Amino acid sequence: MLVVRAIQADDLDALYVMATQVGSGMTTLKPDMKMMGDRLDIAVASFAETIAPEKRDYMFVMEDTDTGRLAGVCAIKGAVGLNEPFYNYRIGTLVHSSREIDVFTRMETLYLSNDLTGSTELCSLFLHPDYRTGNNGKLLSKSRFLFIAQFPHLFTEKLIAEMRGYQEENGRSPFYEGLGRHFFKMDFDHVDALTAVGKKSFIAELMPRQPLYVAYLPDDAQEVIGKVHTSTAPARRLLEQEGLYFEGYVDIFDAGPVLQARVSELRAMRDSVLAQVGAAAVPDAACATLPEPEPGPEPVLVSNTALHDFRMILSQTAPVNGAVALSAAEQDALRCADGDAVRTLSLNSRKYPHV
Amino acid sequence: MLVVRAIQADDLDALYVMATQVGSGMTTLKPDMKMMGDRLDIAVASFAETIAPEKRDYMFVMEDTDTGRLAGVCAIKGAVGLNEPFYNYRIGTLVHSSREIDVFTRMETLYLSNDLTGSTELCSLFLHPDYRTGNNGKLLSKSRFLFIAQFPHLFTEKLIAEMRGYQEENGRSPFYEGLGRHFFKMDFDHVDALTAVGKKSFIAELMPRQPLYVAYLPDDAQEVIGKVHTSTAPARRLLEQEGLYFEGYVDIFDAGPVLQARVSELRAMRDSVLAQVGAAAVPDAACATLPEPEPGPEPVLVSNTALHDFRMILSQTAPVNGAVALSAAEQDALRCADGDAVRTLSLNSRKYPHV
Amino acid sequence: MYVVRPVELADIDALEALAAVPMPGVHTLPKTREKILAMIEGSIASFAAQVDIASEESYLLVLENLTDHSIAGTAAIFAAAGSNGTYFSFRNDVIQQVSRDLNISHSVHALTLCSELTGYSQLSSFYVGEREQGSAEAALLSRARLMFAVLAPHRFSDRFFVPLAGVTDTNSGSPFWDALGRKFFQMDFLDAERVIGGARNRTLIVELMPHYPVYVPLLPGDAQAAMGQIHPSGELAFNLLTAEGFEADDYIDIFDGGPILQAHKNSLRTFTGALQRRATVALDARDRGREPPVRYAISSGTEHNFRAVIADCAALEAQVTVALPAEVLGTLNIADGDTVICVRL
Amino acid sequence: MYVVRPVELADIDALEALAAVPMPGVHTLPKTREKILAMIEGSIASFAAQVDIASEESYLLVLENLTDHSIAGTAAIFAAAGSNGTYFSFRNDVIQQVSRDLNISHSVHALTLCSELTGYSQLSSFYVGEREQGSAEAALLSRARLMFAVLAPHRFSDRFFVPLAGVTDTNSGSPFWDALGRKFFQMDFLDAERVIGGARNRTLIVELMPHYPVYVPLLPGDAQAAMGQIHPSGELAFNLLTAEGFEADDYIDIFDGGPILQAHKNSLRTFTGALQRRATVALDARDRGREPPVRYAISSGTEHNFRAVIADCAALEAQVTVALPAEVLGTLNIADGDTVICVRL
Repeated sequence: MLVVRAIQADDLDALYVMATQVGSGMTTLKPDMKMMGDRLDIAVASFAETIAPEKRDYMFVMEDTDTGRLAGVCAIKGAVGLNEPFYNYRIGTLVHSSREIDVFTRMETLYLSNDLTGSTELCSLFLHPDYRTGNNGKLLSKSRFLFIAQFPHLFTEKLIAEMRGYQEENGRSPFYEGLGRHFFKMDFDHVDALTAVGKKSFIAELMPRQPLYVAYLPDDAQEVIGKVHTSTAPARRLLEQEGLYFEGYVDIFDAGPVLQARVSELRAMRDSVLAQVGAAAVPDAACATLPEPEPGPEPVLVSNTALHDFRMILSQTAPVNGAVALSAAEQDALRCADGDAVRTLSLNSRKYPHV
Repeated sequence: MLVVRAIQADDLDALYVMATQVGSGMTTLKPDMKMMGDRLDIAVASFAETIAPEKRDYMFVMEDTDTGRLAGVCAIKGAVGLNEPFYNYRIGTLVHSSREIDVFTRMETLYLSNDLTGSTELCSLFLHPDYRTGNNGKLLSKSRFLFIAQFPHLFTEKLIAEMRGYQEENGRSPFYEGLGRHFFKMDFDHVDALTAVGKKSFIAELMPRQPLYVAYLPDDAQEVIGKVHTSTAPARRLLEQEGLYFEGYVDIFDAGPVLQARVSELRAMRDSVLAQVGAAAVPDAACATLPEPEPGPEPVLVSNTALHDFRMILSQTAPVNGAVALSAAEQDALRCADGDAVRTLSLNSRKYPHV
Repeated sequence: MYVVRPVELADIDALEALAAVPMPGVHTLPKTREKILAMIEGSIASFAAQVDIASEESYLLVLENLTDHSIAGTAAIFAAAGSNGTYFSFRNDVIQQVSRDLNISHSVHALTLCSELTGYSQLSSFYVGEREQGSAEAALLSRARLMFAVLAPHRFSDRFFVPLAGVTDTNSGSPFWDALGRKFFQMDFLDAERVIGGARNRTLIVELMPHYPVYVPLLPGDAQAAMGQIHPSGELAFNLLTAEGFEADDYIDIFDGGPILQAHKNSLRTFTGALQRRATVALDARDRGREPPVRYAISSGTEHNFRAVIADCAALEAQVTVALPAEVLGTLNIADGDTVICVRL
Repeated sequence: MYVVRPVELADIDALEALAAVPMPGVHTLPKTREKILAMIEGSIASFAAQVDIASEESYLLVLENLTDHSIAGTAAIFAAAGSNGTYFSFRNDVIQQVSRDLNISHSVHALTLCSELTGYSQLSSFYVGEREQGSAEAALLSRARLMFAVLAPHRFSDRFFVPLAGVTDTNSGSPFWDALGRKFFQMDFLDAERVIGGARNRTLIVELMPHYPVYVPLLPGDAQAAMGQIHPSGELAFNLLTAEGFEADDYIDIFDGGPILQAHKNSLRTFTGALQRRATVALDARDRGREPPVRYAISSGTEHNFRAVIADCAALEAQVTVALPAEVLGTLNIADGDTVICVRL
């Protein structure tokens, strides 16, 4: 069985093994024992609540309980941009209009901003290629929403996720070539690497400060603003299903979109429910099901409610009238027992049933 | 009974009478026969769908059917800023940080923007003092959400409402005195009057173009950014209950907040349901009610589904299993009959029942 | 012999003929007889006016060939640019970019819409006929405007500028306009110039032109290349003005990117080198042959009788008088003993 | 008699004593012996260097009283400001605001962080003792820097600037800083100057100072009043420099709002009025009594032997030589027939 759980101090070696298998696309999980160890320390302290909420970095690993192997990792950063400025371009609108000669021009503009400073960030998602089947990707990505729904008080109201921006097949970023290169005078990969290791003061030093009209950029750069890398499109869809939206913030280098949500408006906040482990108390089959009965079994995310040892699985057992009949193996994976509270959320979102 | 309905061409005289009773606070409903007639023409054409969606201005009146008297008015503008630039300040964040000397300064900034260009606007709400009792205010304000839920395709995804900004009891606007006056060199009332009559080119000519740090403003100006006029606080709460949020846009003169929502995220979109006029088909009292039975009768907004003759009332009859048993008088007010579809929405929002 | 003198009503036919010669750019003579007449009348009124502070006056000088009394050129000076509003231009800023961490250092140019030239005195409408191109008379005509300013400084600003027409392509399009103004005006270069009437002080500029600096590296190559480039027809003026002490590079035109030359009067040779001397009648034109003669622009020294000519005479630095042939005094409309302004050409 | 000459190692004690005199602002002498020594060595190396293009050279001149060989003042000039980075200042822009609809017209000042003074030559560290305040020797000391630039133009930029200390309140606070820099640096004026070491070219300025123009009307009254105001101790320097041709108003210091005077060399009296003459020994100091004598600053004419003194002599405009007492030639370390640079004081 696959369990997504809070990372533990002794996961370091297994994490390192997995990081060596990550390609170059993931800048936040480099196979560097020192960096990983530091980050793991913060994660452990986060679940133990021994550091301030805005400094926390909740890391989750997906473990294959049959083999003990780590299959994936993901994280939630308590707040971004409080140590180093967190830059984005915000897309705005300026209208240039003259009634005298009847001209009305609506222009898109890019503003260099630190508006997202302090937001909670979804990040560092990685699933080992061996496990890229079925619902595993969804399970891993969405585990974070169940965690947030269980502990909303730990997070700021604003949630964000940065998406990798569009690149051509040869790795060329049309947005970077059309804008950043003129100011940084170096290759995109170099810039990318600098920011990955936290060297960001050059952004303040070199980035143009004044608002830019998008129309000044070459066409191919204009076209990719807010567009994700082909390989990132599925991840974007998953997040959008959970209630994240593109609200006009993009990466300053590759113009990849930042998805955003209010925590209180997340599907997980609206639709997840607490249930008691055990058989349903009122087995009234006629009307005890959810308003719209599903045709087949609907997979359900189920988590325990413990912060320091948060664990989550995917179950085929839906809650019925506030109770969920988990199997012994499932209870074991969640480290819970009959009568304990668990949080459940259907894996897939449904459209409003009432319209 | 009070009915909120699409305005009709022959409402002009009654509307004028009501406008003469409006105080100075409402700039969009001046007792000017020419201006009102022009606006009414557009409203009638809007409901008749004879002009393009972005030019429409759906006006609704609240009629006391007992006397035929108009008790209030409200409107939805299809899109703002397409004839004249629509200006706001957007509040942003800039971080100034130097690792070298360990300084981290987070500053709020004001950007002059036309970002909300093209948004659908809720506006022109006025309820005659004689009718300011009970749920009348809610009925009038919220009627627009039911209209939008019934005809979402007529609107852009972004919905906004401008709120009157904070003023001291003597009418002084601390924000205007701290900012605008330096550039406009005239009294707030004068500026307000100019914008009301559509003279807005002076904004482009005189307003400072560059982003401003909020910290430059006097304290009393800083404090009122995004704060509503005392008399507007109840209206703000009503809109927030329906899913509008303050997202950092304020008026350029008085810094009153603009509330915003995605149409698809409105409570009315999520929670309103279609029902058939008539008695409930399956009167199974044991489990046919909504999941959480209400202690008392919950007032329900009910509208017909006709665009050109949209009508809405407040009823005490909740829909049961897709049917709503409206009284003859209610059916009459809505101009519908048994078997017709109506849209219903509980007057008051409820918190998520599942958490 | 040529004289530079204020325009007169009788010059209208000659000016109309000159205006018919195709010239690029917008800082040239008006094209219709009606507008030319207005310009002449404005100039006559300006010369006649009692001026306390530079305002809407515009002075138009003509170069007259005294042999046949033909008009060989025109040159104007406006007392205060944008006097009905604001004179807009792009300031060419240089932003130094230095990153210590990355050991990078370079500079980026940015164009900022600015109104700094408002109130400067503006030189304009410089034109000389084919025959006088490159001649000393062309230099006299250009400089005579500044000599008048030396004579009547209260009529002008302490700073002067001259916009010169920018480059256009074969279809009279402007690569600079296409990269910038077109995006906001949504029309062709010539249409825009027509709509705005060649003015640079209109409200619609504030309404339509970009409010934030334009980073030059983001402009297409041909637009960058056009920045500060003069139309070939402006080369004579450009050379005369830079020799005079005007500087390019700081400002360019908001429409076509043509250069705007500007200077404080203290940097202009006419101001720093102007000598006020008493004119005397030269008894014998040959008796000063001991030193090689120097070519001077000489203008009459009162503001209500302004005329300028070229004369060769001995270096004047150490003299208190300037000896001129009687004919020159006649052309200048002055008498023996009157004051003149002299500047080495 | 006084002489202005390059600083020498032997001057260190005298300079240390001068540096102990409390002076406001940051453009003064360093305070520690170690730093003073570095400055002296830097100056000696700069004078000795073969320079093709202005770079990190800094030249320090001293005013020596030849009676007792005491040091009465110092004055420095840096070849290129911000040469290790960017020299930041606030440019004082004027924005013309015109609304045709409302018939409103006024101007708004805005301060823009800019790096335009980078690469200008910077005058600095001007100080004279109590006794020489307001004397011709003070003027000589200030001007000698520019005379050296006349002599060795390749060592300097074509443009020069001088930051002068701004006003502080009774607690050594700066009202301008409190309204602006403090909001970003979150510290007191003196702490900030200490942290940054008086420099204006550090990366942390880009990181911390505002990137958008500061509209002056939004600043509190005392901060507005402090803009461009000099600390009382800077009045002498200010008067000397404006008489020289420097202009205030365009730039102010980013920390205390003090004025930054600047000029193109063509606008400076030392450059426009410098005369190169051959020095001769005056046989009889009284034989030129026919004309009233003129007071000149006279410097030796080679860049590796720079010295300057004051001397009275007949007007030199029409002369090719300047007759000086043998004692003056000795002080300038030159011989009969050598070239000198002369500027009216």
